[in-house]
Formats: sequence, C-alpha cells, structure tokens
Amino acid sequence: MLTHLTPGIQQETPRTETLTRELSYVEALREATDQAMEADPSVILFGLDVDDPKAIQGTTRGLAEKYGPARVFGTPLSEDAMTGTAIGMALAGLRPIHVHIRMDFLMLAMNQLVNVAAKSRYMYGGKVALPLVIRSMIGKSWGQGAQHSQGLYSFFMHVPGLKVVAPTTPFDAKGCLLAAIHDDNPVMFVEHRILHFHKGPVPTESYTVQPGRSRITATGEDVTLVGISAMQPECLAARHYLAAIGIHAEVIDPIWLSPLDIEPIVESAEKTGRLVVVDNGWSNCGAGAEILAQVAERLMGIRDLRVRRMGFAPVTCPTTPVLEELFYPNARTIAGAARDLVEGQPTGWIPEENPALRGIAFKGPF
Amino acid sequence: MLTHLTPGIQQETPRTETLTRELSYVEALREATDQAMEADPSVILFGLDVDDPKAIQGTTRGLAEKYGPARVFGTPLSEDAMTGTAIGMALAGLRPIHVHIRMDFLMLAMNQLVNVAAKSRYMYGGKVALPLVIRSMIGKSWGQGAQHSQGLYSFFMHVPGLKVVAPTTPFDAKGCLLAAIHDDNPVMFVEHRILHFHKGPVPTESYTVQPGRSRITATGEDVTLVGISAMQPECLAARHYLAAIGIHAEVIDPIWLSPLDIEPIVESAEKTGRLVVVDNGWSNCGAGAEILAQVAERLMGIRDLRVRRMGFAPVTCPTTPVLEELFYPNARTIAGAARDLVEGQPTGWIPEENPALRGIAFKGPF
Amino acid sequence: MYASLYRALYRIRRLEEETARIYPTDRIKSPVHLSIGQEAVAVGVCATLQPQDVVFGTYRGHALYLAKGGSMKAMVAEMFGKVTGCARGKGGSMHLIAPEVGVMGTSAVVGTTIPNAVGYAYALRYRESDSLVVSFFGDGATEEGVFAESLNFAALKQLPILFVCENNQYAIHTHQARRQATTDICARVTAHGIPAERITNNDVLRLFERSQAITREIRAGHGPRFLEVMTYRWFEHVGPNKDFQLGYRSLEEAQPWIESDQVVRLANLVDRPVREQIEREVTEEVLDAFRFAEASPFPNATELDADVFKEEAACSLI
Amino acid sequence: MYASLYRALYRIRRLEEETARIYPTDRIKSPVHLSIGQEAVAVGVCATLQPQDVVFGTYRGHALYLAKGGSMKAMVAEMFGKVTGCARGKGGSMHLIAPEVGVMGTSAVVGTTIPNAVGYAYALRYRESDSLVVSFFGDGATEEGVFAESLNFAALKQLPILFVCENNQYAIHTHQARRQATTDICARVTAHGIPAERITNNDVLRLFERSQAITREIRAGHGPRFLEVMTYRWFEHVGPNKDFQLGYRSLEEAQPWIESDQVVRLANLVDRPVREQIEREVTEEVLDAFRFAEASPFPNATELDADVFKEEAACSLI
Ligand SMILES: Cc1ncc(C[n+]2csc(CCOP(=O)(O)OP(=O)(O)O)c2C)c(N)n1
Ligand SMILES: Cc1ncc(C[n+]2csc(CCOP(=O)(O)OP(=O)(O)O)c2C)c(N)n1
Ligand SMILES: [Mg+2]
Ligand SMILES: [Mg+2]
Repeated sequence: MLTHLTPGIQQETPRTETLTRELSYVEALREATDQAMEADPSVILFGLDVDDPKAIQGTTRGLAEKYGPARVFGTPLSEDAMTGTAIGMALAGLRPIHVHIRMDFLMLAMNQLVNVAAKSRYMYGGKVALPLVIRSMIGKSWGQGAQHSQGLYSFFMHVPGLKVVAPTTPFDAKGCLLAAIHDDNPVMFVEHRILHFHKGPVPTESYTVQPGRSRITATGEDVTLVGISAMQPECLAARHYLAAIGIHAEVIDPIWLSPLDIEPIVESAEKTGRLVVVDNGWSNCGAGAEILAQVAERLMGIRDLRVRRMGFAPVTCPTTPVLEELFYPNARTIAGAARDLVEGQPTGWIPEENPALRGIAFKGPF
Repeated sequence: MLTHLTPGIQQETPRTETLTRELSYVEALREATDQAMEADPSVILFGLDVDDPKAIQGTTRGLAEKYGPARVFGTPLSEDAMTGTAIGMALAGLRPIHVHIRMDFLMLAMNQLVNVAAKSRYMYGGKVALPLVIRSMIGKSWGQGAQHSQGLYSFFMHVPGLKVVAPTTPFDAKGCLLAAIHDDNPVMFVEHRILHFHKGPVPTESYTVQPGRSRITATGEDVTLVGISAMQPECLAARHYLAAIGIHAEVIDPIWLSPLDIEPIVESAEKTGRLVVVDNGWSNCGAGAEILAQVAERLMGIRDLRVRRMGFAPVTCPTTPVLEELFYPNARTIAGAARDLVEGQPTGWIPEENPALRGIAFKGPF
Repeated sequence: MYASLYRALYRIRRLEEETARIYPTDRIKSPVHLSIGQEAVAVGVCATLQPQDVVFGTYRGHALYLAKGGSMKAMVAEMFGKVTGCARGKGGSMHLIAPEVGVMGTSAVVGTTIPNAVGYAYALRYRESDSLVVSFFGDGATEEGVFAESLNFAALKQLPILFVCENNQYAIHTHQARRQATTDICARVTAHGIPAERITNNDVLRLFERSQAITREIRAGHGPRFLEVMTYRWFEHVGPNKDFQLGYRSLEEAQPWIESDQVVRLANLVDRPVREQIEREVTEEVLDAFRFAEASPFPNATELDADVFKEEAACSLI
Repeated sequence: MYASLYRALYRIRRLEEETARIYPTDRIKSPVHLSIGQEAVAVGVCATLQPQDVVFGTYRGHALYLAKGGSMKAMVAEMFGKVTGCARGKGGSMHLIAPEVGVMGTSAVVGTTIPNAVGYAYALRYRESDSLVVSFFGDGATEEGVFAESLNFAALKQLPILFVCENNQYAIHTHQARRQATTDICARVTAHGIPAERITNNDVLRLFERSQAITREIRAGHGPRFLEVMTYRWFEHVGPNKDFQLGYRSLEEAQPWIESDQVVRLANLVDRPVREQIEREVTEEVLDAFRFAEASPFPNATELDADVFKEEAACSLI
C-alpha cells in the first residue's frame, strides 16, 4: 500500500583508475550503508547490537546517531520474528538491512528466508517484491568452534529466489552491499570476520558491483584456483607459492554465488585444464560441488580436465588451534593440491611457510 | 545419567528370496516403527498429528493405542522446541522418532538440527550420542505449491554429523527406518508422498538396510541413471522408454544420501560413459551436484564421460498443474535427456506417453 | 450496516459452498481449507477497516481475502490454476494476494505471516501513515515461538497492529487443550504488555463493535491490540467434506455453533427484499466467478520462469 | 552449609579471576564469558541438587559446570585446547560438558539448551526417575521463541524441570528494557501455567532456600517451576576485562551489586580458620588445574576425524 520513495542520486561507474584511498572492509561496509541511507529514506538498518558500542565490528558505527532510532535499531533476540519483520517491511516498500553477527544464527531464520523471502514474489504471481538484505558473518579462529564458524551459504544458493554474495575485498564489499541494497530481491550478504581486517582501495562515490559477475583476480596458464570468501586471499597467496616453483595459477573470485557467473570459470578451466575450487564451507553439496558440476556438465568431452575441491574438513569445527589448523584449507595446502593436479599425481609437497604470505590471524576474545 | 536399556532382539539378514508378502510403503513404515517399539521401550514416537485419525498417512496408525500416550503423542505446533526436546530425550538415552508431515516445516527446526544435533557428539568430545530419527515428507501434486513441496535434503547432506536417507521402496523404507532407529546418530529420514502409495515385497521380520550402501536397481551398458527419492521410479520407467529404442540404462538408487555410497555410481559411470543424476530437489548445490562433483573428481582423466543433472526447475514450485508438470523431471523427460547424452547431441526426442509407465498420481485435497 | 455485513458473510458462505460442491469435479486443482462457520471473524473485523489498511492471513484465507475486498473472480481462477488468478495460478488457494485492496499475503506454513504483519506495521509507523495492519491466524499458530517473538517486538515498538486469533479450538484434529498447557491465550498476550480480549461466541456484531473501538485506538497511536474470537469450523480441516465421522470431535460439540450461525442471524436482521436482492446478486457473482475461472486460460509454459526475481529496481538508489 | 556454599562460590571466583589474569598470555585459546558477580545463581541452585540431577547451561557456563561438580582440571584444559579437556579440546569454554556429574551441555547459540533440558526431563519422567533437570539461561534467551514453546510443552506434560533465568539485565550491551516490552519475565511464564518467582537481589541464601523448596515440589511430581534471579555481570560480555568505559552501563549501576557481593558475604559467615582453609585449598586447586592444563598435550591430528558419529550402536535393537 506504500509507494516507493524515489531519491535522486544517480548510478555511477567507479573510476577504478583513481583508486588511491584505502579503506578496511569494515569501513567500506559502513560507508556503503551510510551512502545508501543518505540517498534513500526507505533504507533501514537493524539487527542484534547494530546500535551498541561495538557496532558490529564498526560496520554500523555512528549510523544510529546519524539516522536515529527509527532507522537504526538493535532488536530483541528473536531471529525468526525479526526476519519475518524485515520481510514485512520490504513488502511495505522499505529496504531493510538485517544484520547477524554470526551466519550460524541464520538457522533460526530459515523458515522466513526459505519459505517466505525466497518464494513470495513467485508464489504471489509477481505481485510483490522484497528488497531485503541479510548481512551475516562467518567466524574463524580463537576457539569460535562448532556454532560460530559455519559458512552455510550453499543453503541459500540451493533455493531459487534468493541472491547470494560473498565479497572478498573492500572494493567489492562496498559495491556489492550497494548493489544488494539497490536490488529489489532478497540478497544474502555473506561476510567473513577475517576479511573484515583487510584493507584496499575504495572509491569515495557510490557504485555497484552487480549480481552475476565474477572477477579474474590473477591470470595464469597452468591451473585455475577459485577461492570463495576468506579462501580468496588464501588462493592469491597460494599463487605466490606456486609461482616460486614455476607453476602459474589463474585465480578467480566468484563474488556473487547466486546468480553464479560460471562462464569465466569454465573458460579458465578450459584454458588451464586444472581446476581447484576452494570453499569456505563444507564441500558436500557446497558451492564447490556446484561449480565442479557445472564445469563437468560443460567441459566433459570437450576438454581433458582435472578437478578438485577443497573446503572445511568434513567434521564439526573444533576449537583447539591444533585441530582448527587442520580444519581449514590454507595457502600452503592449496598450493600443494594445485601442484598435485598439475603434475597429475600426489607429490606430497607443501611449501615452507613464507611469513609474508601468512593470512591475517584473529586473536580473541572474539 | 540414564543408561541404555538393552533389549534382546537379534539382528537378522532379510531372506530376500522368500519375499512374497506385499506391503505399501506406508505399511512398511508402520511395521518398522511397531517392531522397533516392541523391541525397545526407549523408542518413542511423536510429532504433530502422529496420534490423530489420519495417523500421518497411516504410518503411525494404531501405535498410540498400542504403546500409550507417553510413548506416542501429538505435539504443540512448536517445531523448534520439539526438535530440541527430541535431542534432550536422545541425550538421556531415549531413541526418539520425531515426525513432520512436510519437509518444508524443518526450516523451523534448522537451528536444533544443524547447530545442536549434528554437532553435539563432536563438540562435546564424544561424550554424548544422539540416537534420533527425524522423519519428514516431501509433497507433490494437486497444488501443494511453494511451501509444501520442497526436497531440502541437500541441506542435511552438507552438514557433518547428520545421516540422511531417502528410501524409495517399501523394502528399503522398513529396513532403513529400522537402521535409522538403531543408529546412535541423528538420521534425517526423507519420505515422499508419492512413494507412500507404492507397494512391494517386505519381509515380516526385523532387518536393517545399513547406512552407506546404494543399490543397482537395473543393469545396462549405455547410460547410468541415478534417481533420488521419487525420481527413482521415474528413472526405472525411463529405462523402459529407452529400451524401446535400443538404449540400455543402468539405474542406481543411492538410498542413503549421507554417507553416500559413491563407488557403484563411479563404476557404473566408468562402464557406461554417461551419467544422468535425477534429483528430487533443486539442482544448485543439490545432491546431484555432489554426485557429479565426486564422479568428476574421480573419473576425469580416466574415462571420457558425459554428465547431466536433472531436478526441480530453478523456480519456486507453482500450483497450477500446467506449470507443475514442467517443474518436475519425469520418465519421459529423463529418457529424452539420456538419449541426448548417448547420442552426444540434442535430439529433441521425448517418447510418447505409455500409460503403463505413468507414475502414481496424487489427487487432492491433500 | 446489517445489510452490508450480511452481504459480506453470505458472499463467503456461498462461494465456499459452491467450492465444496464442485470440488469432486477436479476442476479446482488446489487443496481448500474452508472457512464455513468462521466467516464472522474476517467479516466483523474487515468491516471496520479502511481500504488502505492491510491484512495478512493463513492458508484458510478465502474469507479474509473476500472480506477485505479481494476479487472473487481472481480468487476462483487462482483455485483453478488459471493465469487470471490473483497469483497467476502459481499460488493456489493457500497463497491468495490482493495488494490493491490490502491483502498482503496468506501462507501455508503456520504462523509465518504474523511477523510479516508486524514488519508492515513498522513501515506504516515509520512513514507516519494512519493506516494499520491486521494479522489473522489460528489458535495453533499461537504455539509457534514466532508468535511470542512478534508480540514482544510489536509491543516494544508500539506498532499499529491488531492481532486476531481465530480460535476454532482445533489444529487439524487436535484440540487446543491437548496442545496448550493453559488455553488462556489472552493471558499470554497481556503478559507481553498488549491489551487482549476475547469474543466468546463468534458474534459478528459484537466483534464489529469491539473491532471498531480497538482500531480507533490503534490509529490514535496507542499501540498493538489483540482479539481472540472463539469460532468453529464446520467442515474438515482441508477438503470439501464434513468430518464428524472421524471421531476427533462430535456433532454435539458443533451444534451450538451451527445453531448460532451468523449468516442466518444476519439474514434475519435484514429486510426480506434487501436480503433477497443480496442473495440474488451474490449468487450471480459466485456463478460468474466460476464461469470466469472456467473460461480463463492456463498460464503458458513461459510463465514457469517468470517472477523468480524482480528484474528492474523500483528505486534508483545510486 | 555456609562453608560449603562459600567454597563453591570462592572456587568459581578464584578460577575466573585466574582465567582473567592469565588471559593476556594467550594460553587460553578460547573466548571466555566470565560469571564473576553471578556465581550465586549456579551455586544457590546446584547446592540443592542431587548428583544424578541434570543441568543444561550457556556459553557463560564456568560457574554452572563447577557448581554441579565438573572437574576443574578438565575445564581449564578445555579452555587451553588440550586433549585432557572435558570435550578433548574440541569444545572450548562455550561447550563444557560433564555427563558423569550431570552437566549435559552448554551452547553458544542463545536459548538452544532450553528445549534440550525439557526433552531430558521428559525422559526422566518417562523412566519414572525421581531426578530432575535444571535449565539455566539468561534474560536475553527469554526473547527467543523457543523459550515460550519450551514452557508450553514442559507445562503441558508437567515435566520435572526447573527453569532458572539468570537475569543480569543485559544481553551483551543492550539493557533488558530496550529488548522486552515488559520486563516482567515471571508474568510471561505464569501465563503458561508455570509457577514463577523472582529473587531480586542475587541472594545466595534465599535462592538456596527457595530452590530447596521448589525442587522438592518438582520431585513430588508437581510439574515445572521457574525462578528468575536478578544478578549482575561485573566483567565485559566476553573477555577478561571490565568494560564500564564503553558507556552502555555505569559503574554506579554496578555498585550495589559489587557491594552485596555474595562471595564476600558468605566469607563473613564462615569461621576464619575454616575460611582460610577453604581459600588455601581452592587456591591450590586452581593453580593445580592451570598447571595440569599447561602440562597436558594438545590432541593429535587423528583426533580431527574422531567423533563425528558414534560408530557402534549402544543397543542392539534388531
Ligand atoms: C509450521 C507448520 N507446522 C505444521 C503445519 C501443518 N498444519 C497445517 S494447518 C495446521 C493446524 C493449524 O491450526 P490453527 O492455527 O488453529 O489454524 P486452523 O487450521 O484451525 O484455521 C497444521 C498443524 C504447518 N502448515 N505449518
Ligand atoms: C541465537 C543467538 N542470537 C544471538 C547471539 C549473540 N549473543 C551471544 S550472547 C548474547 C546475549 C545473551 O544475553 P543473555 O541471554 O541475557 O545472557 P548473558 O550473556 O547476559 O549471560 C547474544 C545476543 C547468540 N549467541 N545466539
Ligand atoms: Mg484452529
Ligand atoms: Mg543477560
């Protein structure tokens, strides 16, 4: 019954050549949210603790003060109802951003996400639209353990009617969040706590990184590495380890997991003949399974190919650091797997650790 | 703090050669439950409407009367808490069977299933066990629509710590349910409303169809069809359509989806060189993606292969019969796809409908 | 006013009777959860609403959809699976929608539209609208955790929403007393700080009166309210038949409800000529709706892929 | 009795103080949610329990685990990620367990152990045990729908369970009044037919007394009960520091709670020599536990794959 407000800000293409300003991923998210809220009063932001002193790692810092408690508010501990509430707001023409400090907590919201958000437009014959963004974070390190570490985005990739994005750089964090807010459909916006610490060039203006476009983040001829979420920087580091032994890896960041831009992955795999997909979740029925399946459907009979998935070990995430280390793929194990694929046999090779290539480590308490 | 009761009934192997008695899938489930409850007082059965006049399509008929309201009871409409309650019972050494008339409703129970049931044993260092069975049904036909038709088992395949089974025959329904009840781990037991109407030979005695064993349901040399849940009879019917044009399909029923018995599928695909996986859910990150990925990892470079997935159309399930017909794969479209794969090109062929091969149709109201 | 209430009640009754009558012909390709016996709830409340007010309901949604002004033709066509249906044949009887008259959705998963209604109410408040939202659900839905969560949030934010519990005492075949430790739903609601009251006897006039007073207060900004209306389902949970033979409830239990049928009661309050005219018009409308549905085409195959996503953005944010 | 309550309180206090002290050394590879200030809740209730009674708790579980009799060594080793930990290093501080003394689990997802406790109570009732279950959770957990659902089922089946809400008024940094439309949690509980009462001042003796009376009634088969205990967290939500500088709460607010510290109060009720002996013994136990943890090995790599499933069936059903 409400009509959309139509703010007057124009779409712009980011001037990538002038990217001199560095922001952290956290700051990029904050800026995107701020710009969207500034541009459109129908954008509202809520979720547990968005307005508290920690401000979701800083990603919502200052916004409650700037936009007031009607537009930015913390909620009760009621993930199911608050997700349903977000859907109701979107039905009324608002553009809610609902934030969850852990992706694991989305399990309490699955009914509204899968049975309502994903389906409303279709099952109501196109009569409604749901411009809704669900932000959630994947945890890692320092004993996050079983219930604070899951990367469950494949659930959302499985269900038609949801879009899924997992940006890995500050640039994409900002552009994808703006694209997600701009989108008239429910978007699952997947963040990773480790990526929050990353810094990179980010344009000051508003821009969008649109759904369904992946990015080749490094070129190479010998093997294709697809790195999802926090595994993207690990793949880039693996490329350095591989380069040191003369193997040239191409690295791809899918960015949007649904709709998934498979074309560049297929092309790269066709070129290199070897594909490793490194997932930030479990492999079984995961994003990596989907990518391998699509590549197999497309290239079998066309190109002789070797493929391999890496991801979480097929166990619950343990807290103790010695086991947690084994639970996750990392640059060195990725490099080892890629080399095995290139040589066509298990080599047992794992590069010596190069401290310059070590990922950002997260230290407690949380 | 409770210790397990140890009933004295022995494990037996079913004498398949003497299978003369026919039961429906519904009756097979009822008999399995009855036998398990008879054998072990720690088995208890609950869920919305298990004790009502419809008795979950008859699968729980008479059990409330026989075992009393402490062991067989309907519940409030509280899927989240009742799942948590089932887990608590299992922690105390009971063997609960929790029944859901629709798989879609499990979305309300995801937190307990994914964050608690799947993880408890591991995150508590092996100190507890969760002998828990979750039965749920997939709906189809007669306008079940968006929220009463989903086959979401790939969610449970994704998460370590859960077993998943989707038996397709009365024989396996009974044996798998007994195996699930017998198992000391959480088992997601997936049924399909259409399969409920199927009849087949079922031994009278107790027997188990153990986790992690698939079954070749028909042999052939030209193409391998893997049919999951209600797509298994469709694959068997497709085989007849194909035989009529001289193509010999091998058909495999995975039965247990997690742990998945990939070996016979790999062997068959290696033999036939063509693999079609027909899923009873969406393809994206689905069971079919997992099977294709595993086959690709194993056979690429070893066998020239063509692979293909079929499953729900990548849309929400529509109610109108004309669109619903297009939403699902069926024997004829499977046959067409298999032929295309065998001939290595799109043929456009779909066999004329043979009424003798038509699947069981479900008529309303529900 | 009696005349318009009677028309609203009779429209629903006739439509559903016709639905039950033709169901065995298999032209309705959809499960149907009939409201016969419960029409008073939707009618009594909706008669006090403005067109721009918004309602959310359940799979048992025919009465609500019609009472709020939804097109009968579009509804019957929807049940027939026709492209002229209110959801283009994709939703069926359980997913009725009519945004043009404020019917914002009905869901087949119990309890799910309750928080959606709360969110809509949040948006109204945020936009300083003087409209309100009414959330309709059954007694069973109050057992879902989302109900308590929704009450808390609505009360915390003092939202313009009326919760209406259609208490027909059963969830499918199970009586409320076998599912709820105490059957005093209003007590659970007031504990969240929301004023609650019960209409004990399906009385459409009393409900109309209370709803009028309550919605006035909600519009005045006094926050959410709750109404429990005791009522009774005459037909089976789903499908076109009576089901007293199943034994989970008795015909004696139903008797007082049937005797106090609000359709008959209101009929008797309307002058005969007016009443006969209403009945003629409604009967014609009902038959028309079925003819329309019958004559309408099914969606064509290309509709399968339509409307998974909305393609163009409604507002240019950036 | 004062002596044993003091020992129980002091054990938890000393253990957590030591935890906070050594936290900056990074030997504890786990987030820690300290109970300092709140020890009275677990201690007052657990002192009235039998060994075979069962408790479920939250990520803020050190106090409960120790009060119910969990091994301190195994707990500290768990925080260190060592294989000698109560969960073999796989659970960390948030997933403590000790089935041998009835600690059946603590969870990092708010509210999740509440229905687990209810299910355990169902099993006890089913087996005609005279044990009971206590479910501990925070004020925040009562906002989750599962809380209402669990209350309803426990009351419907009249299960032997005591619900204990540790109301420290905050969920992380947000005050109860900003999350709950009414802060009267007991009213919400009694509306489900469960008798509920509140201890307003963290008073361990009063709590002990009430818990003793209430658990007696539960054991006698009178169904579930609810206790809300007002208490206060002195440290930050998670981590080893104070956090009054953040501004979400004031030191003034904390002052009365600090002044009525139950550890000090009980210390003063115990004769000096006894008290000194307790303090010596506890201090030794705490240092021992840290030494044990320090000296214990990490799990070896093969542990990664262990215990996803239980392999052999416990009972041969068939
Ligand atoms: C979450 C969920 N659980 C179970 C069901 C199955 N179911 C459909 S209707 C119904 C009864 C609902 O009762 P009530 O809310 O009183 O509504 P009524 O049908 O009486 O109008 C149930 C249990 C469902 N649709 N959704
Ligand atoms: C379902 C869920 N939502 C959100 C969180 C994040 N979170 C962790 S602790 C906490 C506050 C819980 O407050 P309360 O229940 O009062 O317990 P307290 O920490 O005060 O002991 C929140 C919101 C979570 N762990 N689980
Ligand atoms: Mg009802
Ligand atoms: Mg608290």
